[in-house]
Amino acid sequence: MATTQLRIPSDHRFLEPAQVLIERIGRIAGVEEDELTSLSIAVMELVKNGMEHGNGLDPEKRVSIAMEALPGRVVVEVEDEGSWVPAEGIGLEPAEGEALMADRGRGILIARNLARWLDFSLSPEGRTRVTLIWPLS
Amino acid sequence: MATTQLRIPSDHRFLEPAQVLIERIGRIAGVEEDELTSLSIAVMELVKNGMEHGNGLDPEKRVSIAMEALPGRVVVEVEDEGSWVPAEGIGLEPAEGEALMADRGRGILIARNLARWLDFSLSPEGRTRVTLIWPLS
Amino acid sequence: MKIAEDLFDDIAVIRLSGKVIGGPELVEVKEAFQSQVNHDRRNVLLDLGGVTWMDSSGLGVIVSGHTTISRAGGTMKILNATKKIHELFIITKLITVFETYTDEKEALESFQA
Amino acid sequence: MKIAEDLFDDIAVIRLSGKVIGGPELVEVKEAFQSQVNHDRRNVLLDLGGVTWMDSSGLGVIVSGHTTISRAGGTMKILNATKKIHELFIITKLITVFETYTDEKEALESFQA
Ligand SMILES: Nc1ncnc2c1ncn2[C@@H]1O[C@H](COP(=O)(O)OP(=O)(O)O)[C@@H](O)[C@H]1O
Ligand SMILES: Nc1ncnc2c1ncn2[C@@H]1O[C@H](COP(=O)(O)OP(=O)(O)O)[C@@H](O)[C@H]1O
Repeated sequence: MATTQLRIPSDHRFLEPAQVLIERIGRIAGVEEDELTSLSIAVMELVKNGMEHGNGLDPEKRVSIAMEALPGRVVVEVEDEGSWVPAEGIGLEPAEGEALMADRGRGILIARNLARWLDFSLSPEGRTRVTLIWPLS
Repeated sequence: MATTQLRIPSDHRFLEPAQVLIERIGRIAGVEEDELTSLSIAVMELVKNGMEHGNGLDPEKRVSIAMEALPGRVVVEVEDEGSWVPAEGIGLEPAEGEALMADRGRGILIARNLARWLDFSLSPEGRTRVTLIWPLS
Repeated sequence: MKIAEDLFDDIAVIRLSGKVIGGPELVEVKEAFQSQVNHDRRNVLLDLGGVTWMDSSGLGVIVSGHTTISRAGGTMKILNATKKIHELFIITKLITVFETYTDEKEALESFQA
Repeated sequence: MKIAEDLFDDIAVIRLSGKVIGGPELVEVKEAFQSQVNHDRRNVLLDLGGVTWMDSSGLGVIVSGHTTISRAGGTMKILNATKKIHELFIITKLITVFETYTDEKEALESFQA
């Protein structure tokens, strides 16, 4: 089965349609019914980051979401138009103390904890690409 | 606002997710609430043709749906991996007599009648491209 | 999409609901029509009242059901096509082929006439 | 997303429902918290029972509401976080900051204690 791909402008109004699509494609790919919400939360954290941090909410810039079902797993790639290299170990540990009450900074932590595997790279064109792997049971 | 694009494998299971997305993107683009169903019917006729006739339901081949909101209209482009040149005047008139009771052959007629404008061309790569224009009131 | 069936004397009412969008589910609808013929039921009322979405594939399967039932000497009529679906029957001129009703009692009685 | 408000004596119950997904609607939630402070209401119970989807943006706005209300000398507690949302509170360790309840009566009474 070929990859399903969605590209949306960096505008918050497109988040909900994307979330709905991700769950439906996840279902077709074989993700369990009660895991679909977690899948879409994890992916949408990355999509929102792409829109906000990668593309600065410029509606002329797009975020791409590619989903592919492979044996035993679904691979999701989220790309934006920036070229970001994250700090080592980003989102591995929850904030502590003062930082616990920050307004933001929980997206990657959540995506990492919900998915089995998260990886940051640059696409061949040098763009920020976050790869998420969702295991199928 | 940049174009929204969805690419799906040629498999009937992806029709419903695409239909849902088209209505949501149509809503964002300014299509009236009571026209969203007609919009999605028109576009899905083209998507189904791309899957079935253009791509022969080969799940490795994809159909692409691009939607862009322009002043006063939404432009939708549906592309498949074939290179089809339709007969002049296709889908302009409903079938008559015997042909009225055929199992198929109503898709383009319906798309043409629901949308304001339908056009067939080949993309720069030589692929079947159907362009549909939906007026915004 | 869901298919339900009711039987009123010798009239079979087939009720479709949800989205009739294509693929394997259309085969199910086809089979529902064929099954009436297999059970020697000649009066079929197709209730589209619960159908929220349908396109030309749905029309195709309805036309083919109509043909199957007519060939067996029966009649298929349509109940409660929503405005959007009625529009599809008009665009395709299929409105000239099907008797359509918006009242179930009236539709059922029409088979007796 | 929808926001509804109930007042029980001096306890404001803010009920969120639907998808809390980001963008302008988060500003609305923020304003709902601010409005409690403006009206001098210090006891706020946030009912998440109807929330079908939420991510870190939703958490962020809840944390900022908690801070706003605490600074004004008040307390915010959480009611009926679904299993999925509860999981987010655990992952982020916010569970150590918020008192959470699954029974509205009990939650309301806890402000009296
Ligand atoms: N796609 C991206 N492009 C650029 N920077 C990013 C991207 N994703 C995340 N970041 C950076 O990593 C930080 C942490 O991201 P995250 O954990 O999702 O929290 P939040 O987005 O709420 O700040 C962001 O604040 C941002 O600086
Ligand atoms: N994307 C396409 N690629 C190749 N042929 C097409 C395509 N779209 C339509 N056609 C041809 O045009 C005919 C009419 O299409 P349509 O009116 O949608 O009816 P149907 O698909 O039910 O046959 C099809 O049967 C097919 O031969």
